[in-house]
Amino acid sequence: MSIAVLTLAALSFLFASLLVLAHRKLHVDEDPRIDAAHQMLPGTNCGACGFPGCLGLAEAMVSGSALPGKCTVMNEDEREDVAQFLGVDAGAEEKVVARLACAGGTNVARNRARYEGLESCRAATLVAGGGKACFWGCLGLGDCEVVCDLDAIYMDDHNLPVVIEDACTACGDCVDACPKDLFSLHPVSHHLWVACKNLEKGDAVLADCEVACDACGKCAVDAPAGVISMVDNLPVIDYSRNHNVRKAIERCPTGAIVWFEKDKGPVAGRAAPKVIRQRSRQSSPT
Amino acid sequence: MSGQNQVLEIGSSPHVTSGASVDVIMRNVFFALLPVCVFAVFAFGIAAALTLTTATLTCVVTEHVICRLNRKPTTVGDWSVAITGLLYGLTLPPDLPLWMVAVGAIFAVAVGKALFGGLGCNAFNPALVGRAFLQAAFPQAMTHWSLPFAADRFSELPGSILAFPFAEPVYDAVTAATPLARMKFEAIQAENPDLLWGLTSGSVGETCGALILLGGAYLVARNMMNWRIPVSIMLTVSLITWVFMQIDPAVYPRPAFMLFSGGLMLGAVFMATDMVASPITNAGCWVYGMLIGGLVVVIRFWGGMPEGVMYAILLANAVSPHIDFLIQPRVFGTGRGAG
Amino acid sequence: MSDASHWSIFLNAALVNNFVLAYFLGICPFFGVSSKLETAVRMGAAVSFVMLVASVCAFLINLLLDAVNAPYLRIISYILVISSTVQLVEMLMKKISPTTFRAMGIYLPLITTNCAILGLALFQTNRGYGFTQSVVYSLGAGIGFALALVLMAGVREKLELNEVPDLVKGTAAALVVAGILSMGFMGFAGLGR
Amino acid sequence: MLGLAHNDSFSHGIHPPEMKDETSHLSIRRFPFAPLLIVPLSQHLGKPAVPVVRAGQEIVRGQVIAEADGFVSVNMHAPASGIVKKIALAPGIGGNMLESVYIEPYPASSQEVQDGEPCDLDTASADDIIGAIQRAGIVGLGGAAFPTHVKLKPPEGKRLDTLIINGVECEPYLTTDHRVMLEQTADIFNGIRYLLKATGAAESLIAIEGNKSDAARKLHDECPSDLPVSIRVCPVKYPQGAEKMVIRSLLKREIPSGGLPADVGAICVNVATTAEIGRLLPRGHGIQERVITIGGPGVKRKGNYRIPVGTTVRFALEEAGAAKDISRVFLGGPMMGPSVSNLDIPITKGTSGITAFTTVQINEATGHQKIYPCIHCARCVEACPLFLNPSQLGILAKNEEYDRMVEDYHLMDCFECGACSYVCPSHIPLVQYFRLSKKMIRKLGAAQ
Amino acid sequence: MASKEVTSTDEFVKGLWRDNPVFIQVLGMCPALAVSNTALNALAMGLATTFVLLMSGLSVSLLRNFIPREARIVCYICIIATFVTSVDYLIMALSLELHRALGAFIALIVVNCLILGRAEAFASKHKPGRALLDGLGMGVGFTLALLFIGVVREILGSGSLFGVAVFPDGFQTWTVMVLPSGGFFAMALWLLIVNRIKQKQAAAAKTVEVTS
Amino acid sequence: MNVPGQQPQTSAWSMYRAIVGIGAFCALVIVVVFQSTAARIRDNQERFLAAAIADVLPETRTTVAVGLAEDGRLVPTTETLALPVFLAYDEAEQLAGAVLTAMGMGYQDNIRVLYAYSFEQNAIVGFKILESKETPGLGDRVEIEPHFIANFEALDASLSVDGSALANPIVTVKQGEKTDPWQIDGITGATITSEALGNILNNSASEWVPVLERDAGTIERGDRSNGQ
Ligand SMILES: Cc1cc2nc3c(=O)[nH]c(=O)nc-3n(C[C@H](O)[C@H](O)[C@H](O)COP(=O)(O)O)c2cc1C
Ligand SMILES: Cc1cc2nc3c(=O)[nH]c(=O)nc-3n(C[C@H](O)[C@H](O)[C@H](O)COP(=O)(O)O)c2cc1C
Ligand SMILES: Cc1cc2nc3c(=O)[nH]c(=O)nc-3n(C[C@H](O)[C@H](O)[C@H](O)COP(=O)(O)O)c2cc1C
Ligand SMILES: Cc1cc2nc3c(=O)[nH]c(=O)nc-3n(C[C@H](O)[C@H](O)[C@H](O)CO)c2cc1C
Ligand code: SF4
Ligand code: SF4
Ligand code: SF4
Ligand code: SF4
Ligand code: FES
Repeated sequence: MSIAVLTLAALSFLFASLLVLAHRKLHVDEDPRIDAAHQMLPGTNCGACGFPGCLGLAEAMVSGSALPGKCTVMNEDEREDVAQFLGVDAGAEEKVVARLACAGGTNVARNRARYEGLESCRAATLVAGGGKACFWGCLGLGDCEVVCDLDAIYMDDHNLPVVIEDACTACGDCVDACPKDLFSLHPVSHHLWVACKNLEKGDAVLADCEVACDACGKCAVDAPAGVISMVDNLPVIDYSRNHNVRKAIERCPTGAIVWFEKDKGPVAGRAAPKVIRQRSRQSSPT
Repeated sequence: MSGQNQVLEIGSSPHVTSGASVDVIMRNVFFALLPVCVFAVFAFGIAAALTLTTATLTCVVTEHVICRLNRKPTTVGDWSVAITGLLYGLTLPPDLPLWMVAVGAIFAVAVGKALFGGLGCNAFNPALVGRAFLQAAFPQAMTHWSLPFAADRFSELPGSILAFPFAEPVYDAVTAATPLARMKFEAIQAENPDLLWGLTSGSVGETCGALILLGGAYLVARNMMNWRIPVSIMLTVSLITWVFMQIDPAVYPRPAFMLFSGGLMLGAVFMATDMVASPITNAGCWVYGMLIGGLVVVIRFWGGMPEGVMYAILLANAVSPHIDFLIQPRVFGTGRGAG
Repeated sequence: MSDASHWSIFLNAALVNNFVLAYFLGICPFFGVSSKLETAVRMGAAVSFVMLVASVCAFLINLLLDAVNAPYLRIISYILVISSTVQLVEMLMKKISPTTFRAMGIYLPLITTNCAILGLALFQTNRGYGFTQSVVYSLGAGIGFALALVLMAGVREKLELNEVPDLVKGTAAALVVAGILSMGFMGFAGLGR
Repeated sequence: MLGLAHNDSFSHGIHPPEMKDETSHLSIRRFPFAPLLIVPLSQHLGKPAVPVVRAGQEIVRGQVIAEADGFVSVNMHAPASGIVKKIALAPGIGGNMLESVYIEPYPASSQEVQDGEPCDLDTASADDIIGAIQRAGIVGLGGAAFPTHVKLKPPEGKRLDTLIINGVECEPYLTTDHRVMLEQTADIFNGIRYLLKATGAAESLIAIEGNKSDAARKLHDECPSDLPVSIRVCPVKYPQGAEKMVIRSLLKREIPSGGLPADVGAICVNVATTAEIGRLLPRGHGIQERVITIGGPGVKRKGNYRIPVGTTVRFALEEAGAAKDISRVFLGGPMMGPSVSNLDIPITKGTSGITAFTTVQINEATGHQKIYPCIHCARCVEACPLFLNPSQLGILAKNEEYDRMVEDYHLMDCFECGACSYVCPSHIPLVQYFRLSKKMIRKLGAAQ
Repeated sequence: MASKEVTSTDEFVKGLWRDNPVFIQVLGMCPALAVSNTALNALAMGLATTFVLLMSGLSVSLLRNFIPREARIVCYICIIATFVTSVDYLIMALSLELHRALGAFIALIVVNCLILGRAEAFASKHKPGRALLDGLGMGVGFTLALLFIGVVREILGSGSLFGVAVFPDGFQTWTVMVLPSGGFFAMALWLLIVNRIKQKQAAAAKTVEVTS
Repeated sequence: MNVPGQQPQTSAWSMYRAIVGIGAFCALVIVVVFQSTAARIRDNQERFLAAAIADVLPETRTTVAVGLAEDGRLVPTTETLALPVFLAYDEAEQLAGAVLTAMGMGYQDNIRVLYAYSFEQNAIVGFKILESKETPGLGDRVEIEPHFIANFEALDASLSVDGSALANPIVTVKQGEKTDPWQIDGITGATITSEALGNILNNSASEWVPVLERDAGTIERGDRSNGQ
């Protein structure tokens, strides 16, 4: 019995010596945060995170290429701790959301041709622009909706995307996704908004889309000087000035310039035509 | 004014296609299998007819139900599941209880196909997954063979085939040994003509090499099958067998015996060629065929079981992603001949 | 006392009684590391190597334990030896060849706590293999493990691109593939007798 | 074919129905002037031309209305005598709006072409010829519309030894090159002289597919004896006409992946381009019209027409008697031609044909279009002339694995010939996937 | 550090479902698959593992300030190995039959990732009481999971449950279920069910969020 | 836990203390457990063995473990051999037979069997599988299939005239084809396992039966040192 205890003691002594020696002689400097993060991980080395062991994940987290959520073993709190240690924190700034520069749903905008192929705006754009009469307008195939991981975008009854402002984190995925570049990120305080990108002017525009900007310039006139200027047949709002001028939307004959109201979404001015809600213009080209 | 009142249609080029379609291909494979099925019924009687019908119907129904459960349109119409069912049925012993046939069929489609995502996504040949499951689940029943051309085959059913669901089958007295089992355990080789014309016992559809080859030839002629795979398998098997036969003809059989015994013909022609689970390049197909051929010989000669085609194909299925990765077409303008 | 031939020991360990697919050893890393082919290959190599080292160590330690007649210390000594050796190898590798460490070393800690290694050591003792037999056995086991891992990774990479139903994605799909692979490996039964 | 060198071909490729019989025997006819011509300032790859006319200005046919802006850019000439209505946006083939010159031709005008400064073959230097080609507004008429003069200047350190004249015309339905070879034989040889001189190439090969043996015979018979030209007849196979395939077939040389014909010492020019060079340069004219095939089952008066650049598709179809219910219209052949969403787009220098189908006809041509998952049948792999793996590329595209498509599977080499989509029994829109993927890759690349 | 306001029941319950070692964390798979061919084996293995989990958790937690960081893995493994060896002998003393059935896997509890994982992740950072609770929860969760798998495999594979026949005579056993592949399939089956429940739960949570 | 980010340098002493201390302590625990369970385990094992022996040779009352001496003679032994062999004595303290352990490769893995040899009948008279991984439902039918078990009522293992080898090697034949008493009637569907058992028995019997027949009588009853 004592032999057994002695044997194991001797063995452990041997290995302890080796380990001590190894730590002294073979120590290699690395980012101490990796080690610290590694320590905070469960150390199960199960590999479920897709990295070869906890150390792998720790390195990836420190280098920023992975998040603690990858680890299936830790619980929420532990993940939270790791995240805190790694110091990924967002400051409190004004909420920014994605805004859509098109109002041409199927109820108001005409389709010139019927597109057949992959159900994707990006794919459709490559086929003669996608078939929408207005070259700049939303194709309504919902790439933005698909790409938004937070489900902050849904397609309305007229195949126009709607942003749920509370859910939007301004990640910018939809901005990248839209082949027509219709999305951009704006602080919620930007109430005044031009929901059109059509560069043409005059009545011809209205044949393609009832809510397009026909470049009449009334909004630019009604707003204080310099806030709105007409560039390439479109009003351009200078958000560096005081743009809180609801008046600018009132005389717009098409409702292309709108006022974003909390919980109501875009509101068109009085002069804008009441948009017919039910009829779809999709299959009735003029 | 022309074209004015018509909404134009736009689409990506090319605007014309060859007209080939998956369902047409699948339907043709199904038809190519029919002669084999007819022969099976001829050789094994109503038992074979019942086995094949049960297998095919269960597969089709399973697929339909799974599509329904997933709230997707049914994919039964593409005929692929019918092939799975028919081929699966053709690999079963003719007196297997029908309830086992159904269990294996459900497994084949549910686990072998639907679970991976349905048509085109299965990493393994679904029909063989079903058979392998049965082989592992009910090994006795799966190694029990009835005689072909029994006198009463059109009038009487073997008792086992109607075994109560989940009950052990009770076998009639007469049993047969497959040519391979006789080879392995008694060192008796069947005659070539018997093998070619299907006069031996074995699985429902594996016995008649000639009709299988006919079906394969039809598909090859219609460009619906890659002939390189069966040819590669057969060449490999023949070559290795021939070499060993030279070494010791008392122990190792003739190449022709190897080719036409067991499931090799059916496997090589119809199952290894399942394009979903086989490599995509021609070179890859040669390698894949050699792998299957090699494994078949190894298992048959030195393994514990008399037959190894099923295992060889399943294992090769697992290797085929690697073959695809390692053997890629040489892209135009790279490597030799470029620049 | 085992008189099994080297060839049959090897085949048995690699194919017939594959550590992962027949003995269920090292399943956790098998599922964890088999989603990417590249990782799988490296992990397979690392496991094979550690198995070899562990087998030799275990053989020697067993001699010692037999000498002091303390077979009940087998488990604890094996695991002590294996984990220390692996840790040493890891540190040595880090020092001597950081590139090799990058490629392989990071898998080493994962392997320390892998049942396959300890299983190998215990099995070789139970079967009474001699030194060369142990080495052959460890090689077979390592190669078998790597083979299973690589096959699995290939299939999983393919599945990754398919429309595998959400319900099945991930471990469930991997389990089914492992089950089918395991059925496939049943074909090797009886080899090398 | 006595006396004609028969050539073997590249591997893979497909055999779509040729559909050329209905127009190949019809000689080229002049097309009337439309009441309004729209000349986009950007009709080719490279920078758009800069307009030199104003709205309301009177112009004469052949007059330069926009000038090249830089080296990769060419002049634009007035397609008709008339008046400039406006310079404004007009729809283009991509559905996009392009800056264009709207011209109202004078109905009564004789439409004489204004002569420019001729380029004399004997006295001009290579650079003179290249300059003259740029001034004549010549771009590739084979489809890509790449400014020809740019191709003629090989990159530093490369030498051109062979000039290949591409008379293959492998696209179904199109017969313009065929007719040009039959009717402008002399122009072609004249053009070859210019091109040989401009490039310094020693010899010239004319590639023709076997289904145009009359053209091959005519070229062979009429070839001037002093010209180092030989005619090569290639087997009929799509896409024989693609540059890489022609060069592979004729010279057994493979243009390296990502490389240019110049990398293998060759240059490839379409026959119609060559004919235009031979026709225009001696007179100092510029391109203001081109030969196109108007065909397809949706058109009644199919034919080969010499049509003014700027004619709208709508006018062209009306004149050619299109069916009332045409539904799919594309510019060029069915394999590569882009379909149009708007009949009011103008024909440009790059347009080689207009093909129109009715709904019923297009459904017949495309078969049942139900899309199945890829079943790995390998037909696409067997079809792709560039030995790509469209099956895997398609799967990767679906998963948006763009990096792997480029790095492991050479996506960028794909020239979108459509062979893979054509044969795919699963009807997977492979080419569309690849176009999309390339675009996304460029976008990602640009973002970085 | 972590669980600030975690109640002790929570510490225990999390192992049963939310962090179930087998179905959610996918740990300790080897014994879960290898020794679950009958319900009895599964139960025995589960209990043995629970015992080791408890004891090692307790020891590690008690010794956590004594063990330097660099030597921790070696020390933990030693501690675990000790308890495993003890269990091994205890079972042998209890019943050789059982020991035969559990086979080499008793010894392999040492390297069951679950035990080392809990030692590292939990016991080494918490007080003994908590560590015990955690170990108990994980152990029970593990045992339950094993039992689930074992029940399916035994019923189909041997036609019995805890050795008692559940089918009338003449039942055709499904050999595959006691074979390795059957282990994978049975586990996959449960995982599918678990996934389904999780999906349902997630969907329910979402609708609650939206409506509230 | 320790504060992340800073690496406290551990002293060698504390490492030694922890590792050696824990190692020694663990060894102590194990030894204690081992000691305290040893008796019961031995007891268990003996009962197990006794039960197994009683199974294959029911007359047995006492046994003597035997082994081969250096000179090839059969001698009593106290060592635990990997494949132990016992001489079995009945109530009347008469040599009732020998019980042998044998091992060999089966369909899946090694099969370990215990079998009894009767000096009276010159035959193998009992048989029990100690350890096997054969497929349930196939290979494991060798334990339950009546016709297979019937083989071991008296499986001839008589020696050749000179006593150096078996007169007829033990072989497995196909089910229903047994003609001679030294043949084993195999099981269809488990041919491989049946054949493997034939081989195992043949190898073991060829090795041991000549020795047993020669020397078994020489073992003194007093040699029953380890009294079982
Ligand atoms: C053994 C066999 C041979 C057949 N041979 C042909 C054949 O040579 N040509 C053919 O068109 N159909 C043949 N068929 C029937 C076709 O499979 C069937 O007509 C086909 O599915 C129709 O589809 P398709 O016209 O699109 O090819 C054969 C069927 C079988 C069972
Ligand atoms: C798939 C494909 C097919 C083509 N087919 C033809 C063809 O039939 N005839 C032709 O002149 N050019 C064809 N081209 C264009 C040629 O590659 C090449 O650009 C052209 O011959 C160069 O002459 P150009 O610049 O004068 O047009 C094809 C290109 C591609 C990508
Ligand atoms: C899953 C499976 C398990 C098997 N297990 C055994 C086994 O334990 N013992 C055996 O002798 N054969 C086993 N076999 C082999 C076959 O049953 C083999 O065909 C049979 O032993 C020989 O056939 P026969 O006895 O009918 O001539 C197994 C086969 C399979 C597919
Ligand atoms: C030549 C050929 C062979 C086939 N072989 C099989 C087969 O062995 N098993 C099977 O389930 N399906 C087979 N199929 C059908 C189809 O590929 C199968 O249903 C898919 O594997 C399901 O995704 C085959 C199809 C063809 C064209
Ligand atoms: S906004 Fe852009 S991405 Fe979204 S549906 Fe419209 S076109 Fe598509
Ligand atoms: S994709 Fe991002 S930016 Fe766009 S709506 Fe969704 S959360 Fe907002
Ligand atoms: S489109 Fe691209 S991938 Fe397809 S066949 Fe042509 S070159 Fe190959
Ligand atoms: S042709 Fe279509 S179905 Fe066939 S491999 Fe290519 S992409 Fe897949
Ligand atoms: S228990 Fe995790 S690897 Fe074995």
